[in-house]
Amino acid sequence: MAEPLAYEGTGYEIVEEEPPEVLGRNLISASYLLAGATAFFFIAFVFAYFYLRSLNNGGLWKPHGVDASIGWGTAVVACYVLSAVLVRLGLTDHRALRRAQWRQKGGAALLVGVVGLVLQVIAWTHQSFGPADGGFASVYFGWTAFLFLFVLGTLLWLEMTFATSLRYRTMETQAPPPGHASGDPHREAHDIRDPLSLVRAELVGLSFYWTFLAGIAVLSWIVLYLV
Amino acid sequence: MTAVAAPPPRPLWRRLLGFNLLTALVLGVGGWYVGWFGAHAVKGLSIAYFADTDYNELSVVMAYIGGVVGFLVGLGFLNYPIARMRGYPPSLREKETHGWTRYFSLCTDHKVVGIQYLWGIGLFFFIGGLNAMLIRTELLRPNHQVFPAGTYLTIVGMHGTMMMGMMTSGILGPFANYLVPIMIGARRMAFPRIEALTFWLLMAAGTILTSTIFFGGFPTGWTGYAPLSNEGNPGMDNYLLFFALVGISMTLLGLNMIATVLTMRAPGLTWTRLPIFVWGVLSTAVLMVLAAPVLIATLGMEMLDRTAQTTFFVAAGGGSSYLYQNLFWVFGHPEVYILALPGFAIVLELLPVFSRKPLWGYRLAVGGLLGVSLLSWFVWQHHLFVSGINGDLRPFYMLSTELISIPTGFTFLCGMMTLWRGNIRFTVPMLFCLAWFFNFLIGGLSGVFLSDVPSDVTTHGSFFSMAHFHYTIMGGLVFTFFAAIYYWVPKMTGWELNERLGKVHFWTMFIFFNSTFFPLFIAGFEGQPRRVVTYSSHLQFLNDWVSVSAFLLGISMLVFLFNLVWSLAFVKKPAEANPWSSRSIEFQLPSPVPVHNFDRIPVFSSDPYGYGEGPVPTWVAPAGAPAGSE
Amino acid sequence: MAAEPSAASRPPADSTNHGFRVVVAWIALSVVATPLVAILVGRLFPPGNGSAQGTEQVLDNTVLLSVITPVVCLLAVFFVYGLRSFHAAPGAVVDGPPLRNDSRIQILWIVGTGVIVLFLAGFGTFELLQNGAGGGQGPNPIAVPGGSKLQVQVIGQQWQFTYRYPSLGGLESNQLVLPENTDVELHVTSLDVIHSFWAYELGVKADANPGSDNVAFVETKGPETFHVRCAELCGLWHGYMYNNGRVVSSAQFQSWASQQKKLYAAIAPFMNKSPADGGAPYSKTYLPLPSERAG
Amino acid sequence: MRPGVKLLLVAAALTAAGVVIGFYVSNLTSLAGSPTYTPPVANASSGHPVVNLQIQTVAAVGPKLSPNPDWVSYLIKNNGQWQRKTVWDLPAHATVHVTIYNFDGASGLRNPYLARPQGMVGNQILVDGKPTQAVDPNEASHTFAVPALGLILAIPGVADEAKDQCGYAPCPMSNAHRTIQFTFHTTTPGHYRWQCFVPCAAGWIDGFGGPMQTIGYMDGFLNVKA
Repeated sequence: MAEPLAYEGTGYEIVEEEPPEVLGRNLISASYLLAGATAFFFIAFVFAYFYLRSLNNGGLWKPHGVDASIGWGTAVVACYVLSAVLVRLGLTDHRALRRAQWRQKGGAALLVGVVGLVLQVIAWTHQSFGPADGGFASVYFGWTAFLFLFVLGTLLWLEMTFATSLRYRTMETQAPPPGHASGDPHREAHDIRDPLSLVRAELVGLSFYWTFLAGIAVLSWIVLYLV
Repeated sequence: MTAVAAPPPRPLWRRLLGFNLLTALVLGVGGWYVGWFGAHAVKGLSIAYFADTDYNELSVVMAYIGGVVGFLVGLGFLNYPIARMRGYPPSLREKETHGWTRYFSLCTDHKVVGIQYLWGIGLFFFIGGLNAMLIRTELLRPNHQVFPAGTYLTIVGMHGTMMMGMMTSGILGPFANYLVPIMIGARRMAFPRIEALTFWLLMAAGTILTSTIFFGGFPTGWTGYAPLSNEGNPGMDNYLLFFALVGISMTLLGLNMIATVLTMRAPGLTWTRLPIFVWGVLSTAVLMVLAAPVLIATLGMEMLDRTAQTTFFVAAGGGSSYLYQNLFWVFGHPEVYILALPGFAIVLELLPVFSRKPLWGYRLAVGGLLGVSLLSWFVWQHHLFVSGINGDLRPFYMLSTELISIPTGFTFLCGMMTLWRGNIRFTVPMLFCLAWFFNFLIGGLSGVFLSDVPSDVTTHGSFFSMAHFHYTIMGGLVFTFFAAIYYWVPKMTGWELNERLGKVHFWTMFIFFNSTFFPLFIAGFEGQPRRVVTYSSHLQFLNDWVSVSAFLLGISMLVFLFNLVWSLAFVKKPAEANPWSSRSIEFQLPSPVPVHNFDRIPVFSSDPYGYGEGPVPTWVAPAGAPAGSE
Repeated sequence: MAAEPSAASRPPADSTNHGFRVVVAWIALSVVATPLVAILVGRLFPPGNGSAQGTEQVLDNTVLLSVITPVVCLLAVFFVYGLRSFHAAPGAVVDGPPLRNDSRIQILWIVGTGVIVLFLAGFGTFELLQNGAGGGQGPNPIAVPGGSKLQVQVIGQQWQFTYRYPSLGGLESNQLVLPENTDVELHVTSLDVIHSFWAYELGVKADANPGSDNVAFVETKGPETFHVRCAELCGLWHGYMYNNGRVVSSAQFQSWASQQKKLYAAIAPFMNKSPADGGAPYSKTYLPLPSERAG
Repeated sequence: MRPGVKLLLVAAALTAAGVVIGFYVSNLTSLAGSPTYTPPVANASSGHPVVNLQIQTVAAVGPKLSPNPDWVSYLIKNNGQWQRKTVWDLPAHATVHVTIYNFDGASGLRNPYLARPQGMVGNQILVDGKPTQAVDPNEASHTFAVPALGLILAIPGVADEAKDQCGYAPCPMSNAHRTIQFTFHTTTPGHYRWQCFVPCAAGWIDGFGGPMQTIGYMDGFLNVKA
């Protein structure tokens, strides 16, 4: 019989340094799955929009005076889209090993995204109607509020990727010492070999997801403001 | 291979002071009050949108959100994101790898999480069961109030919500987390921290739901139909937050499972060699990832209706009660298959072992699992046959609902043909699997009456449908849950469970389960609606029979509990590595499975069902084969 | 570790034709059981013969039962036979024959279940389109019995049903009284939360949703008393939301109507839509403004 | 760990579980929250028991009587004290004389036909001493209804412009109020729910949350005993 797969008492001390491709693939597939989950989340709002609109219960879908300001809406969605485009361009730079340009674009994307969030908050307080003013008002506030949370989460992810690039900007090609890289001073070995190389994979996943979310923002712009 | 120095051991008191359950509870309570008073402050600013009732819904919601955040901070879930935000690159490991304290803290070992899930879900399963006992106590007499009418509805709602919410992760939580990485030859899940997060979110959710009794309970049952839920006491917010957290937990659990199976399979583990259990997990996880977000969105709308006075579900304000029903069942029907599919998978996984034959019709079985998973998206309006929505679509939903019985039939065929001419061993796990056939047959065939519109007119909303879904969910899921416990717990803990007590548990559970739920079909046919606190006195005999059976069913659960405590705490008979002579890879490892699963990553050369096809293959790894590459 | 089963320990090939035995036993059992079940049990099925729709549902239930009986027989025969014949000797761990597939059986099974499913769906649709089977069909019903119909609006609220008779000048009552041998068109709606109007003996069930009209049809038969219950959880008194309705002769119906009119004559000046003010006060969707209801 | 210690631990865990379950169940049963009121019973010359009930309906129950001071509620007079008890023990086949003092304003009926008093002796009620067979539906403040006994009556509300409106209950008789009197008969023993049909829970959607769905405020039982 061949050597057993594991011995009794095999400890945690014997670890393989995991190749970074594993977590890289995890992250990219997770971004696809997350996009699927996000799609189904917002399908609920799209459904609510069209269902309540077609039903127009009591004539209260969109009573007189309820009209979302297209100016604010466009500004917010434009910020989201611009931020997603910047991340995509930054990924191209990162692939072409133009790390400095990526950092500029990543920082700009973060900034533009945050501006979008701030504009959204201002837009809420400047609408001529409140959440209680009928079906459209409900969908408008619900959809934009949850989109806000999703964008906020995505921007936090962007910040993490960007911060890693920034922190190790002088030593990008070589791995930092384990204690340094993990923030745990006791660590003597990497559990992921060359963890810095994961920035690329993260950026691929992030860029996909952020583009997808910006697409949802564009959809919200079409149904909430244009139609 | 690299040697990593173990972190320096710390004294117990120091460990208690760190990030763990104790800290989490303290910070959770603190966060609750921060949310409560914070929201009161907002209300003090008199934003006109918030409800003007004695209950400030916003403060209840914010208090619980604050509590959850504090709880997660206390467990240490924010440490990693904050480190990442400070620019440290990704890393995998948390510090604690040994000792009992890791079971009470954030631990990224998938085996620890699996065991945490088993005990955590078990706890809430028993709370849900206790509520069932209270329901049956109330229904002992047709028109007598043990519990006041409103409290009775809360008990019914807590029973249903606890079971439907917690048990969705009943098999994926404990068993898939523990076994999937081993079965696919990996050392970890794709996202170990998210894996731990799903568990602790579930525990926070369960606590929130249980505490609804301090906030007036909720009147809606597990479906939470608006606009009744708009009227509910603050206890309703507990329901909404519970299910939303369960939804988040489910989404992440499913996402993690799919990512793991997609990316971390060991060399040689092609799609046709994947254990059928992993296929079941995969088809369930797809439903989780896609269906649970719809639930979260729906509950989000309801939460906005209650706190911010939107009118999604209020007809008089431009909303619609149908909207809630539609959205809820778009989630809700996949949800019931989230409950059923892991049961199918466990039956198909265990039958080959105990009939000592290969799994018959592997591809058909996989097709059945995926087919159910796919079709479950197209049937939801059969819950709304008499609701008056889309009356002309009823023939379609009748057809699609009945079509689901075809892929379900694949599971029956594959299971039965696996038994055919086998050498069947009637072990405890096998008995539970065989009971599945009996229960699910009755559950499925009673479903025919519910899927048929003319027949559904009488059975809809009656005890008939209640008996039906108890046959499919309790008979389908809980029986296989116990099969999995008796089959895998010796592997997970390293100690054997008492077989004689297991058989006592099985037979009492099987008999009293049927004696409890079969008469309810008749009660439904006789016209007893669901969730009533009072019923026609001519149904008293049936109801008393059911109640007594239910109490005995409860006692059979205590037999199980006794077995668990007796075997694992007192007898402690070490389990063999392979007590069932299984060919599955987890049984080729020592019991319990070592911390790092494999010394070397295995290379698969066949599926694990080659009974009668020669000796168990050896998993030979070429030197230097990395983990997770195909 | 338990003994590794080896090829040598496999028993000699079994020459008994188990499959033939099971199929014969199954056919024999089904042939006997199906008519017995259909005749003996089918009659007991709800909701009885209280209305044309009820009779149809009983027939429908009987057909479903007749279809599933052979399926139950198959599994019963299979498991009784299989578990008796194929169990291992105590303590023995011996591999069985490595049968992995048989496409003929698969095709047979798929065709079999497919035929059953298509038959059930077809039959159910046929029955549904006959006269609506008593179920709520929404505002635009697809299965409408012909002929003139008595309209009754059923208004659910927390926690009672109110019945409004447009043909009686908009009379409202909390008693449901229907004339015998009449086609009735029930318009079900709600004032607050979701209720479900369930007239058990009539075989009628229709959800009451606020702001919407759910139409169900029923053709009454002879005089009887029937039970009305709420079948959708609607809050505190859901369990107490029941009362009795009556099907009576036409003469009795007329006298009941005039008696009710006399009873409510006192409030006629207050009824916002009295017949004198023009036509039947009958709104198919009942949606009072929130402002009129707030306390 | 020694077996003795383990046994002790298991016993402790069992005790703890028992305590928690006991607390949980007793908490649920006491959410019943509504203690029963048993009125004194007199035997009339005809041999039928006779009961008198004095009831208040108030817009806000007040901090003294409830943790939810702003809830609308029914109160009952017990030994001269106004108490928030809505489960009443009544003898079977009894004559019950009811006096309701309503201190709440009008909010209107959803179903105008409920304005027709039914099910009491003579199918009429006395409103401020005046026999009444119909209450203006718009003037109705609450209803008192026992559906299983066929008993329904609308309670007219205090006019908005009336002086000296009651704030928090219990309200003294000097506050503006309407007085409603009627007599009904109980039938066979059983539990008969009673409720208000006016959507009077201010602030809740459809006016039917909170006090309308909690026994002890606008809902209760008549426990008719042999």
